[in-house]
Amino acid sequence: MNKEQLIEQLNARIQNIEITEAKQILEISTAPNHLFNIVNTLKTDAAFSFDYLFNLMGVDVDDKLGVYYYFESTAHNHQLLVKCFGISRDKAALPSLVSLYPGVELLEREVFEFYGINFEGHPDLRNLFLPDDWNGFPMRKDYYDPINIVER
Amino acid sequence: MNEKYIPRYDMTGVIQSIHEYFLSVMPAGLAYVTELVLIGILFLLFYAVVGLILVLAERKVAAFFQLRLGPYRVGPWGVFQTIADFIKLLLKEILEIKAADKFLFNLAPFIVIIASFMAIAAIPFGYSLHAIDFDMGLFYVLAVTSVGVLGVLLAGWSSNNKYSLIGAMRSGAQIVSYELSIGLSLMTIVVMIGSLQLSTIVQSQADGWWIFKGHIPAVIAFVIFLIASTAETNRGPFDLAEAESELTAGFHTEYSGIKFAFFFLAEYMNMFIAASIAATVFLGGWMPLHIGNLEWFNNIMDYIPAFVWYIGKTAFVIWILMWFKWTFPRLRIDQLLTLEWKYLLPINLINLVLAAFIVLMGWHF
Amino acid sequence: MNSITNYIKTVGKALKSLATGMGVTGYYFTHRSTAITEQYPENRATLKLAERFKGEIVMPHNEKNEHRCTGCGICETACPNGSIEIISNFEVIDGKRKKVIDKHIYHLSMCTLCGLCVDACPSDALDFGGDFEHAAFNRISLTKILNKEGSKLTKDIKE
Amino acid sequence: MAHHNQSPSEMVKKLGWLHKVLAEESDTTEKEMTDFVKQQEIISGRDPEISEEEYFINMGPQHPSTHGVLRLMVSLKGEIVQNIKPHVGYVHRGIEKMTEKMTYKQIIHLTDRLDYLSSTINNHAVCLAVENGLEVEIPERVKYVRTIIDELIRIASHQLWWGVMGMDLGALTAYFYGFRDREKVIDVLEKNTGARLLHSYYTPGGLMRDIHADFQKDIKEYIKYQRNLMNEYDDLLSNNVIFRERTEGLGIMTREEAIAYGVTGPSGRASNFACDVRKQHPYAAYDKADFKQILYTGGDSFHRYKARLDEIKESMNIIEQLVDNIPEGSYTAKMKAVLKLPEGTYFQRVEAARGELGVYVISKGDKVPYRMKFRSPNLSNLGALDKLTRNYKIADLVAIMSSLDLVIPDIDR
Repeated sequence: MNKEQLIEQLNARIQNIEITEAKQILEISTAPNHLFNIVNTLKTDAAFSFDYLFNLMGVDVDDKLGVYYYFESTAHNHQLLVKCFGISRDKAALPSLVSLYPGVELLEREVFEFYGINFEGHPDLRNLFLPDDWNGFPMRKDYYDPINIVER
Repeated sequence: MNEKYIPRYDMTGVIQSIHEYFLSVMPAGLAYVTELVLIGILFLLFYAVVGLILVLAERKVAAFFQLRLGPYRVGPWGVFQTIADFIKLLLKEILEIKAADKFLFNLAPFIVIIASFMAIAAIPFGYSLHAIDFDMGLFYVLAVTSVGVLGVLLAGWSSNNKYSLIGAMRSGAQIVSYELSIGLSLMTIVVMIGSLQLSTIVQSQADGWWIFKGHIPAVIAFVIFLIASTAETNRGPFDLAEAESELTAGFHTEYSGIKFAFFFLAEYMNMFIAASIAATVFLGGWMPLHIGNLEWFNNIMDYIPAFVWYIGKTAFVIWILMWFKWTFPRLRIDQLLTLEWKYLLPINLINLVLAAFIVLMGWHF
Repeated sequence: MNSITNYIKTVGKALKSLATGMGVTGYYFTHRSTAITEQYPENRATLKLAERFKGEIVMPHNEKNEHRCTGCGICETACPNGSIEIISNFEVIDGKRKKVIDKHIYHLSMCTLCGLCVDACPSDALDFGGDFEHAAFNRISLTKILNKEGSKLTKDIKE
Repeated sequence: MAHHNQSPSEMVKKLGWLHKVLAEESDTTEKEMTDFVKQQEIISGRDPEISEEEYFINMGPQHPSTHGVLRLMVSLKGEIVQNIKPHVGYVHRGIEKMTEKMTYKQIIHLTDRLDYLSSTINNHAVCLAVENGLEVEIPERVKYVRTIIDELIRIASHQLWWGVMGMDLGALTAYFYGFRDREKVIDVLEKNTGARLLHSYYTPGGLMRDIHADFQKDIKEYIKYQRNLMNEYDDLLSNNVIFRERTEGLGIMTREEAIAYGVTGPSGRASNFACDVRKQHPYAAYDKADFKQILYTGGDSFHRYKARLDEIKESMNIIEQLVDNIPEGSYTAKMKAVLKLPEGTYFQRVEAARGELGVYVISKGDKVPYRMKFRSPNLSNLGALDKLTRNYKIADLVAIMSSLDLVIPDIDR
């Protein structure tokens, strides 16, 4: 399936998304409340069958916290980037995808501790790398730590 | 059986004259006590020397299998390495575990080492060169060596460490099952000899070692004995009790200093005892190698003292045990038990029947 | 009957595989020339280092005690870890005011030997040295001054 | 689990046992003793709610088989593993945060320290991501050399793994044989790049310096040497009955599970998950070489082992095809002194020795990335460990973990 067909299929089968075409990969963005259903469709619908989530990455772009999900279909060999930004910066929350992709358990924990994005429905959401009593979310752009970060 | 074979270097006269000397200078009771103490000290020395040599040998042999040189810095070819190690272990702090059962924790290394120490008593190093010649010597050695596992179990339990406990439990299960194989494989030869006395067992091999004249059952029994004694001494590939990559150090995780050295030494002494039994029962003990009627060859062989023959054979078996350890991966506990109960034990039983049949038909020499 | 032959076959196969393994180790046991141990501090004389070996950063000086560093500071900015500091003076040479390095300070303790300074240097003043024995008793001795005492900038560098 | 909300420092304050231990040795009363044991249980993650038969042990952070500072909280019943909770982060260096302050050239040397056993492959990923963004055409020569060096590193990495796998299963001798052969690859690389482990040999646009004059000759000699030794590996481990028993049919992962957990690399391919990036999304000169993707359907520890061993052979095939055809030309493309990626998101996936490594860059047009993310193959593989080892024995846990070949600095980043 090539990019044009994928866009066609996405338009036909999924609502509430915004499709942008980037240089390397097709990108769609959506709101947190639609995310779970959209990903569920992307995974289960035979037209897409995005069964392999090859990367999950927390971002802090334009003062918004969000997650980029990179999907690949092992059947059709096409890829898709789903961008999803939380509503507010203080209480950023996204649905957890652990029930669809069990492998994201650790990855979501990583995003949780570094960006403070709460994944609703995650079975064991706690810090992965950092100590339990760490204050703040280090990968956020407004994180400031004069002791541990040496500016040059 | 043939009449007694007396080797060229007969130690009986020397021992007899020492005994007479003691009787002449002191009362009989005191003389016996003095002799016992002397023998005890002699064995302690022997124990220490063999321990040190074996540790060095293990390191060198391991290195040779692993494309290395082994210890090379302390003394020429690193021969004093183990002495340096021993001094280090002596100087090390003996750690006290707060949550440990102190009495048992301290007792365990002694049980292990005493068990191995007791076993040496019955081992015939040469013609009439043994501390005590029980008429059930083989049985005694088997019984005493299996006391050692009690120390291992105590060590694991009293350390209050989960790794140690798992190691000890493994060791318990392992030794309980492998006792069977050791006993039965030795029984195969005992059936042919008709005696459990170690000196008789050696004497019965004057005209040929049991591994040669025992036909196939003896060879099978020898292989099974090697496997089972590796397991009995907790050595690789059966070193589950201390399985380094799983349990860090297993039952002796919490031991340090000289107490650890006791475990360490006992492991090597157990290996020495297992190898001596193998040498005594299968390889003719201190008997020189004789080939049929080849007079000149037999004469040359007779020139080598019995003690050297004995040590040489033991060393050979120890080397094979080391070869096992430095080649094979470790088994898992259930595979270990499968090996014993599904393979070694049935083969052993059939082998024993076979041996009995051979004896019945009088096919053995 | 079939299960008995299978049983014997299993035992035979297992013994054979074990014997093969012992054959491999046995071969190396008897062939001592295959030993790969290197007796390190003793073999210093015969130790052969690769010519490109990245041991530390050095500043080559020629026989007239001249180096090639103009003190431009490109290496300082190229370094990701801040392990290079340049202290430079201005001197008047041939009536012109020129930048001359006073000290080219190199913190070996912070260096990751990525080679970006060597790569970035426009006048090839820096190079990799082969020394790899950097153990020291205090951290100060890991801070080195690369330009030698009284050294000068060589003439053949075009400004 | 309730105790996870408790911070360690809080716990220590509450019971104060640490102060007692550190203070002068007092006579231990029975109460203190039980407090101490209880405290131990809380720290080791024991839940008072669970049954008496179940207990926890901590494997790591210092444990011989975790190969680094990985800590596994293993819940056991007897010797049977109930579940595993991995604890990581002991060597977390914040590389992703550090990249936000570094230029693209400077980032390269950090990537060496991710999965240090496949360091040049990590370098490669960043270089390709940057080259993608800049849309520069890099010379063919660079592509060839990069491919060859990546494969050499892959062989070195797999050889280390082979030895370590033997060591984990108790065959210490295998460890030395693996290292003996790894040394030869490392020598070839050292002659060319100047480093033995952390190469930093690639730079965006090309290589740090041209290949050594003996490069091709050394490689051919090495491959000739190594080919003879593959049988030895089989004799010592692969065909050994104990090794087979310890690995065959254990830790089985189906293809669906491998995809769902994102288990890539040889571990994933042993489950018939065609995830070889070299084949699926060719980069560098991999489209010039004829090689096959190693796929097994077994999905157990033994097939993961087999897949890696076969990969060594396949890597040698790739190298052999390319080494004589390295085209002449420049060893680097014409690059600006300051690299500025145009605004946008870029990514590059490469096949590292342990699986798919991804580099994801969000650029705002600066000389430093706005956000850089490394998709660590080991983190995803670690995620599957709990699933794979349930209801196996603790010895199998070691074997399965070894067959996944985890490198902890890559997980922690």
